[in-house]
Amino acid sequence: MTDKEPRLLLFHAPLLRQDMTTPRTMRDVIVALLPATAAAVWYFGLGAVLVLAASILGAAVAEWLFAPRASRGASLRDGSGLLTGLLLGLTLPPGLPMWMAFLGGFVSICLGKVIWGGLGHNLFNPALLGRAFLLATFPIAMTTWPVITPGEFGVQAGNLALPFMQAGADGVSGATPLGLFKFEQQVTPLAELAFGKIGGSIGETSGALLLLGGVYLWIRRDLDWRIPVSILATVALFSLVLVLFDAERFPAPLFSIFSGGLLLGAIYMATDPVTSPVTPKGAWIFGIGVGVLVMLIRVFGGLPEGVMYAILLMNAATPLIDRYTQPRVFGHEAESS
Amino acid sequence: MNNLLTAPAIMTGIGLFFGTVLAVAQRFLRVDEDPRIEATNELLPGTNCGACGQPGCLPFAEKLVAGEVEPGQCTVSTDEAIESIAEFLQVDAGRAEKLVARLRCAGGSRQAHQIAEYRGFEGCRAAAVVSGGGKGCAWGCLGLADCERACTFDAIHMNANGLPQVDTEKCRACPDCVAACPKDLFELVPLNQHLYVQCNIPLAGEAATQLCATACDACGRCAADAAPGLIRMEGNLPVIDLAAGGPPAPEAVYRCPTNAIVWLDREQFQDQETRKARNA
Amino acid sequence: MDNLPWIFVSALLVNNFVLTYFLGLCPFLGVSNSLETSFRLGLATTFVMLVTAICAWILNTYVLVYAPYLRLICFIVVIASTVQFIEMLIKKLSPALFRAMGIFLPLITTNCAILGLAIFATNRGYGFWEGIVYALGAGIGFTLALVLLAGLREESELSDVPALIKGTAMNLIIAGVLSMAFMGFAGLFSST
Amino acid sequence: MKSFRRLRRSFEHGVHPAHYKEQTENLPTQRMPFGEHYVMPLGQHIGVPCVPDVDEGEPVRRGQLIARPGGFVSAALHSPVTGTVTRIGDFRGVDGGFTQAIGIEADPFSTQEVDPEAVPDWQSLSLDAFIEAVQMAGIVGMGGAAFPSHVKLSLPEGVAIRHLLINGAECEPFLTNDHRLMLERPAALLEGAEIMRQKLGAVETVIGIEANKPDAIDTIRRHIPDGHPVRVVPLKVKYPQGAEKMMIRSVFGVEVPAGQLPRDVGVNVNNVGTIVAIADYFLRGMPLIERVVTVAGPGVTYPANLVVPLGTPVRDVMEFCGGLRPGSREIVMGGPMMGRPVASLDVPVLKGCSGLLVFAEAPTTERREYPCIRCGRCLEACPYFLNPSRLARMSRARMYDEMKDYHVQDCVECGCCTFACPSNIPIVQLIRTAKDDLAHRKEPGE
Amino acid sequence: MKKNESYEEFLKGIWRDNPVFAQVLGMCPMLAVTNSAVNAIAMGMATMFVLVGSSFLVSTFRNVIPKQVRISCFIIIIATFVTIADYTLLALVPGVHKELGAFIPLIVANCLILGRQEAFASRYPTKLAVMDALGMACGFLVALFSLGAVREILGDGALFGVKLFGDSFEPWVIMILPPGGFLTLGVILLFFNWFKYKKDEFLDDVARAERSGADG
Amino acid sequence: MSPDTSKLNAQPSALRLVLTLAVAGLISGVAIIGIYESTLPTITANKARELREAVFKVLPGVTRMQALVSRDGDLVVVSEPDKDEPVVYGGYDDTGDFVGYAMPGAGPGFQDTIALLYGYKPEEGLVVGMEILESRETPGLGDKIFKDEEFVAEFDALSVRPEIVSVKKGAGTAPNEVDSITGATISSKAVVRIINETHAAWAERLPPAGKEPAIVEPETGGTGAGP
Repeated sequence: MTDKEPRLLLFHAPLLRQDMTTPRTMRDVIVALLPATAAAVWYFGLGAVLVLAASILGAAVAEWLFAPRASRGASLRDGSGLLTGLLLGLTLPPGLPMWMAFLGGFVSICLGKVIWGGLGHNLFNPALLGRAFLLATFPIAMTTWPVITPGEFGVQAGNLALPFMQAGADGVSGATPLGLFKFEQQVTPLAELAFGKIGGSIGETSGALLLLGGVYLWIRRDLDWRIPVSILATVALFSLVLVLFDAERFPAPLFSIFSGGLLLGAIYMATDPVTSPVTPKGAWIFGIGVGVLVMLIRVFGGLPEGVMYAILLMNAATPLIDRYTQPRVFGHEAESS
Repeated sequence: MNNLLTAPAIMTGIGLFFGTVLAVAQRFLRVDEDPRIEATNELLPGTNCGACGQPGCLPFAEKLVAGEVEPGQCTVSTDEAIESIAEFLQVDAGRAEKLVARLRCAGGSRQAHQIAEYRGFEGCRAAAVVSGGGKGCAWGCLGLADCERACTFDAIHMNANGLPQVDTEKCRACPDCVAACPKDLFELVPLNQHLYVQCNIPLAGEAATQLCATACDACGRCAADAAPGLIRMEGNLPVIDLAAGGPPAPEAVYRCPTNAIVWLDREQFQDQETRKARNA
Repeated sequence: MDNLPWIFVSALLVNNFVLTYFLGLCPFLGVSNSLETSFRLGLATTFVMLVTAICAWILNTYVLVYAPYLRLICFIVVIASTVQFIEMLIKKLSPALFRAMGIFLPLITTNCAILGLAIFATNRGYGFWEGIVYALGAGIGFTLALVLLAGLREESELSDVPALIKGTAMNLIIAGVLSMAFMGFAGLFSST
Repeated sequence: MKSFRRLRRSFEHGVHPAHYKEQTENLPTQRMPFGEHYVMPLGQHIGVPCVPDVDEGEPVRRGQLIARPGGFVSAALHSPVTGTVTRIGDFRGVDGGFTQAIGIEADPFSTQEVDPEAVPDWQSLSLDAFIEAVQMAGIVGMGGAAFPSHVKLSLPEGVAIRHLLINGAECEPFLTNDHRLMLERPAALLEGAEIMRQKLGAVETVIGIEANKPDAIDTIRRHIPDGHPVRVVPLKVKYPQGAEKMMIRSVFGVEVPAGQLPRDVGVNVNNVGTIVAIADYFLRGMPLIERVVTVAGPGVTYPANLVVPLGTPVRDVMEFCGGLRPGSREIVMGGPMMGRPVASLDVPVLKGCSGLLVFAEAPTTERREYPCIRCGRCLEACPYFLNPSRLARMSRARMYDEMKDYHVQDCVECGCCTFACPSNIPIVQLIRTAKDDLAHRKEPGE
Repeated sequence: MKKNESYEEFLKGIWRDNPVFAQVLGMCPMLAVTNSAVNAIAMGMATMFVLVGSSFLVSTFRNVIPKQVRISCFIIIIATFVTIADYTLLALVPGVHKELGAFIPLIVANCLILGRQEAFASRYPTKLAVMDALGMACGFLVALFSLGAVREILGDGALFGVKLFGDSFEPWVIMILPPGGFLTLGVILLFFNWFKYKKDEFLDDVARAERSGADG
Repeated sequence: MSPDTSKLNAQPSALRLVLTLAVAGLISGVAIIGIYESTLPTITANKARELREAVFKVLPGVTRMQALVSRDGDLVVVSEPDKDEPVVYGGYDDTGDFVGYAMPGAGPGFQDTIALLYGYKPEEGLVVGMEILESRETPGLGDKIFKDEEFVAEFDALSVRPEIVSVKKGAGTAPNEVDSITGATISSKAVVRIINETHAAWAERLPPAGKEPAIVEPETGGTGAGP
C-alpha cells in the first residue's frame, strides 16, 4: 500500500454541504423575473427589450472591465452582474435612450459593486443605485413615460437617441398611476394595476406576475419572506390609517401596494440579501422602515414615487440595524444593547 | 460716521467680555494635568497616525510623561525631534539598537517537505488549525504569509522558497508579525547580531533531518566551535547567550552540517547557497 | 411664511447640512470611523449648534443692528469663545469624552456647519424659536448623516475594498450615495 | 406552542444533512485482528497528559496500566496489546504535530487475553473511590470530545444531579458505532447506566436517541430491567442533536447558560460508548483499551463497524478494510461535520475516535467559493444563535478582538453554518482561526 | 532653473501636498461652489486673497502674539480678511457673490487657512510663509477648478458658460447637484491615488533595479 | 500690540492676553469699517438697481417705484422699511400715475425656500408678471419656474379672483388657471401657492383700487436707491 499511498488532503470540516449555491440563487431570481419581463415586452414592445439589453450590457461591460485579472469572467458567471443589469432595466422607463440605460448599468456595477470590493461587499443595492444616479442625472428622460400600446412591438421614440444627446422632441407622454393620483387625483382601477395596462417603468407593469415570481422565490427559499411581508403590510396599514382620515386625498391600501414600483422593490430589491439586515429582527425593522419611508415620500413628499429612495435609505441604515439586532446567543440572557 | 466708533467699541467689548469669562472659567474649570503633557504634545508631530500603538499623539504624550513608552516609539518623528523630546523629559530616547524581525526557521518549500496537502482559506493560522497544515515539520514556517499581511510597514514579502523575507530597512520592529505567526517563529533581534539560529525543531539527529534538510540535528558543533559559553545546547537547539560568551564570531557556523545556524549580513535567506559555498 | 415643522424637516432631511450644503465635512469625513465617537460628536455638535443659534439671535437682535458689517467676526468670536467654554466644561466633566473627540473638539469652533448655521439663520431672518428649531434640525441631521456614514464605514471595514479607493475617496463616494438617497426627501411636507 | 415544541423533542435551528448511514448501519460489529505496532499518545483526552509507568523495552500485558494520570483532569492508559514497549518519545499525533507517546510492539504469539483485574464491587465503593476507579480505568467521553468521565462525576458543593442523560443521538452522518453498540449490547448499556445513576444519585436515566434508529429504541426499551427508572426518548432527526447542550434543550427544554456545565442544570450527560465502558470495567474488569469505530465514507473499499484496539495506526485499519479506493484523498477522524482530518496514515486510533471516514477529493473541496452575500442561512442554522456570517467576515478582516463582542467564544464548531452556506465559505475554519489567535495572544500577558 | 527654498514651498502646495487631494482640507467650499468653473475660480481667488493676506500678517507678527491666544488672533485676522473679500466681491461682482452666497463668509471656517497659520505661518519668516500660502492657495485653486470644470462640462455641457457640445447635448444634472460633487471628488481622488500608486510602483522598480545592479 | 511686553517669553499675564485680543479686535474693527464704508455706496446702488429692474420687469410700463408698508391700517410710503417689516413696491409710469404693486413673497419649494416678486394690478385684479428672485430647485426640472418662458408667461395676465390654481399642462383654460410644468409639478404649485398666500396676506391691507398712495419723490423714482 505504501507506494500507492496518496498524499492526504487537509480540508476543514464540515465536509458536507447543502445543495443551494449562490449562483443558483441569482438564477432563481432571474427566472422569477421572466414572466413580468415578458409582460413588459408585450405592453411596451421592442423599446423595453432594447432598454433591458442596454442596461444588462452596461453591467456586463463594467463587470468585465473592473474584475481583477485573475477572476475575470468568473464574476460574470455567478450571474449577479446580469441580475443587477436586469433589475435596473426593469426600473427604467421603456422610452429611455439606450445609451442612458447602458450608462446606468455601467454605473450600477462601478458605483454599486466594484468600489466596495465586489459581490457581497456592497452596502447599497447596485440596481437602485444605478437608477438613482440616472434619475438625478437625466430627470426628464427618466420621468417621461410613453403611452402604452400592448402587442405592438415598436421601438419607442426616445430609445435610439445618439449617445450623450437628448431624446429629441418628446412625443405624447403618458403618466404613471401614482403621478395621476398625486397630481391629478385620478385613481387607476385595480385590475389594470394588477395586470399591467399602465404606464410606468418596464418592470412595474404587472403586479400579479411580480407576486407570482415572489411566490416562486419563496418556494425555492431564495428570499427572506419577512422583508416583503413587512413592507407590504406597513404600506397597507399606513394607507388604511390615512384613508380613514380622508378617503379622497389619500390612496387606498391596495392601490398603494399595486401602484408604482412597490412590488418590484419589495420582492426583488429590498430582499437583496447583501444590502438588507441579516438578522430576523433586523429584517422586520428594515421592512417597516421601507414601508414608512415609501408612504412618507409618496404622500407627503414632492415625488410621486419613493420606493427607490426608501430602499436606498434603509440600505444606509442596515449596518446600524444589524448591529443593534444581534440575536440572543444560546445560553445568554437577552442583551439590552 | 459713528460707525468708526461702534465697530471698535463692539469688538473690544466682546473681546473683553469673553476674555474675562474664559479667564474665570480657566480658573474654576481647570483640570489639573501635568503641564509636561501639553508641552510634549507640542513636540510630537501631531499626525495622530497611531503607528506608535496609541490612539493619537496626545495619549502618546500622556504615556510618555508617565514613562510607559519611549520617545523612540514614535516612528514618524525625526531623530532630532525624538532627541529633543527625550531631553525635555530627561529619559532615554530608546533607540539604542535597531531591532528587526528574524524568522527562526529556514525550512522553505525546498528544504522541508509536506506530508499532506492543505486546502482552504489562505493563511498560516487557518492552515495550522486544520491538523497542522500538512507540513512535515510541526514547528516550521507554513509559508502562507500571515506575517506579510500583518505587517503594517510592508516590510515582509514571501520569497520564492515560500519563506517571509524581512526588509530590514522597512522593518520597524513592531510586534505585528510576532503576534501573527501561529508557530511563534518571529523574534525581534538586534540588526547587528549576526549570529542566528534559524531552526525550531526540538528533535535531534535523524528524526529532525528527516523532516527538513536545514533542520538543526543538535550535533553541537557550533557550541564547540564558538567562544566558551556563547552557545549552549538546550532542548536540542543551540541557544546564543551574548552575556555569557564573548563577541560572536563567524567560526561557530562553519561546521554546521545543515545551515541551521548562520552568520547574517543584513537580510535573512539571501544568497545562502553562495555563502555556504564560500564557507566550504 | 415658514412654519416650524417645515424648517425642522428641511434642515434635518431635505437640506441636510452635510449632504446638500457640504457643511461640516471635516468631522464628517474625519471622525466617522467609529460609530460611538461619531454619535457623541454629533450630539456635541448639535448642542453647540443650539448654543450658536441662541448666540446668533442675541447678536442679531441686540448688537448687529448697530453694526451689520461686524456680523462675521462677531459670530466667529462669540462662537469660538462659547465652544472653548464648553470644551473646558467637557474636559472637566468627562475626560473620556474629551479624549474620544481628540483633535476635533477645537475644530468644532471652525466647523463650517456651526458658522453656516448662524449665517443661514441670519440670512433667512429667523426669529428666536425658528432659529432654535433650525439648529435642532441641522444638528440632528448632521448626527444622522454622521452616524449613517460611520455605520457604513464600519461595515466596509469587513469588505475587500480595493486599496486604491480606501480612505477619503471611499468616504466621499459613500457620502455621494447618501446624498443621492436623501434626494428622495425633496419636497417633503412642503406641499401639504 | 411550547407543548408543541416539547412534542417534537428538539432544539431550535440546526440543519438536516443526509444521513449516509445505510453504508454501515446494518453491519454487525467486527473485531479487528491484532497488528504489529501500537502507539499510545499520553494525551488522548482533554486535560493533563499521562505519565508513563513503564520503561522502554519492558514487556506489557494487554490491559496493563502503562501510564498514570498526570493530574485530576487526566485518565490512565492501559496497554491495548500484550507485547513490548519499544520507545517512549515523539510520535506523529492526530493534530499533525508531534506528541509524547508510548510505542508498543505486539507479541505475535500472545493469545491477547485480558486478565480481569480484581475490580472492587462498585456498590460498596465510596463516591470518591468510585471516581478514582473510573479515572484509573482510563474512561473518557467516547462521543468525540474525550473529556475524562470521572471529572463529571465529582460535583462541587450544592450541585445535585437529577437526571442521567445518555446520548445515543449519533447525529453525525455516516457514523453508526453508537447505533450498533445500542443494538448489540443493550444489556451492558443499561447496566452501566444503572451504576452511573446510582453513584450520581440521579432520580432518572434518560436515553436520547434520534428517531431514525427505531430498532435501537425498541431494543433498549425491551431490555430495561424492572425497577430501573429508565426512559428512552426519541428525538427529532436534526443535526447537532447529539451536542450535549442541544440534547438537554431537546429533552428537558432547558438552556444551559453560557459558560456553565450541564451539571449546573442538574443533568449529567454521557455517551453510550462511555456508559458501556463503565459497565465493562466494573462488571468485567476490562479497562478502556479498545472501542467501536465506524469505517465508512465513499473512499473506503469495505465499510465496517470495527472493534479497534486503541493505538492502532490508521493505516492498519484502512488495510483491514480493503484499502482506499483510487482518488480518495481525505481521511477524517470523527464525523463529517466536526471530525478532524488526519495528516498522516501513521496516526493512531484514540479513545475519542468514533469513526474513520474516507472521502474523495471531489466534490466538497472543489466546490467554488463565492463571496458572502449575507443571505442569513447560517444564522438560521446556528444552534447557538450566533451570527456566523459576520464572524467569518470579521475573521477574514482579522478583527479577532472585535469578534469577542459577537460571542465567538460560544461557538462549538458544530459546522451547521458552513453546511448551510450557499457560498461555500469555510466559516467554521475562519472562526477557529480567530479563536486560535485569541487563545494564542493571551499567553504573553500571563 | 532657479531652485530655492521659497520656490520649493510654492511648488509643494500645488501637487505633493495639495490641500485637497493630498491633505483633504477645505472640503466644504471645495464641494459647495464647484458647480461651475467660474464659481470655482472666484472662490479660489477669494481664498487665495484671505490665505496669503493672513499668512503675511500672522508671519509678520508671529513673535508678538502670545501662544495662548494665537488661535483667537488668527481667527480675528482671517475673519477680517474674509469680510473684506466679502464686501469687495459684493461691490464688484454682485452676480458671482449671489451664486457663492453664504460660502464666502464660510471661508473663515476653511480648515486649510487656519491650518496653514498654525502649521506654517506662525513658525516661519514672512517670505516663506507667503510663498507657502501662495502655493497652497494655488493648489486649492487648481483643485477647485478641476472639479468645477468637470462638473460644469458634464452637468451643463459648457465651460465658463460656453456651450461645448451643441444644443442637443443631454446635461448630466446630477453633476450640478450635491451628490455629483461628492462623487466627482471621490473619483478624482481615486485617480490621484492611482497616480501615486503607479509612481510608487515605478520608484520601487527603480530601487529594486539599482539594488540588484549593486549586488551583481 | 506693544512690542516691549512681547519679549517676555514666560507665562504672559491674563491682562496681556485680553489686551492682545482687544488690540487685534480694534485693528480688525477699523479695517472692516474701512472696507464697509468704501464699498457701501456701490453695494446699495447695486441692490437698488437689482430691485428696480425686477420691479420694472414684473410691472410692464412702470418707470418709477417706491416702497410701501402698512402702518396702522394705512399704506404709507417709506424710504427705508424697518427690518422684518413686510413691504410692497408701488410702481408708477412716466407721468407718475399708479400702475400696480410689485409684491415680494417667499415660501417652501421643492428643495428649499423660493423667493419671488410678482406684479399685481389691483384695478383689474390681475397678476401681470412674476420673477423668481431666489430658488434652489432642481436644475433641469424645478428651475423651469424661471427658465421656462412659457411658464413665466402664464403669469402675464392671471386673475387672482378666485384664487389661482395650477392644472395639468395644456388643461388651463380659465383666467385663474396656470399650466404646471411637466415633471416639476411641485415647484409650479409652490409658485402659485406663494402668490396666493402673499395675496391673501396683503388683501386686507391694500387700499381700495384708485386710492393708492401717490408718488412722493418724482425725480429719482424710488426709494432705496440711496445716495
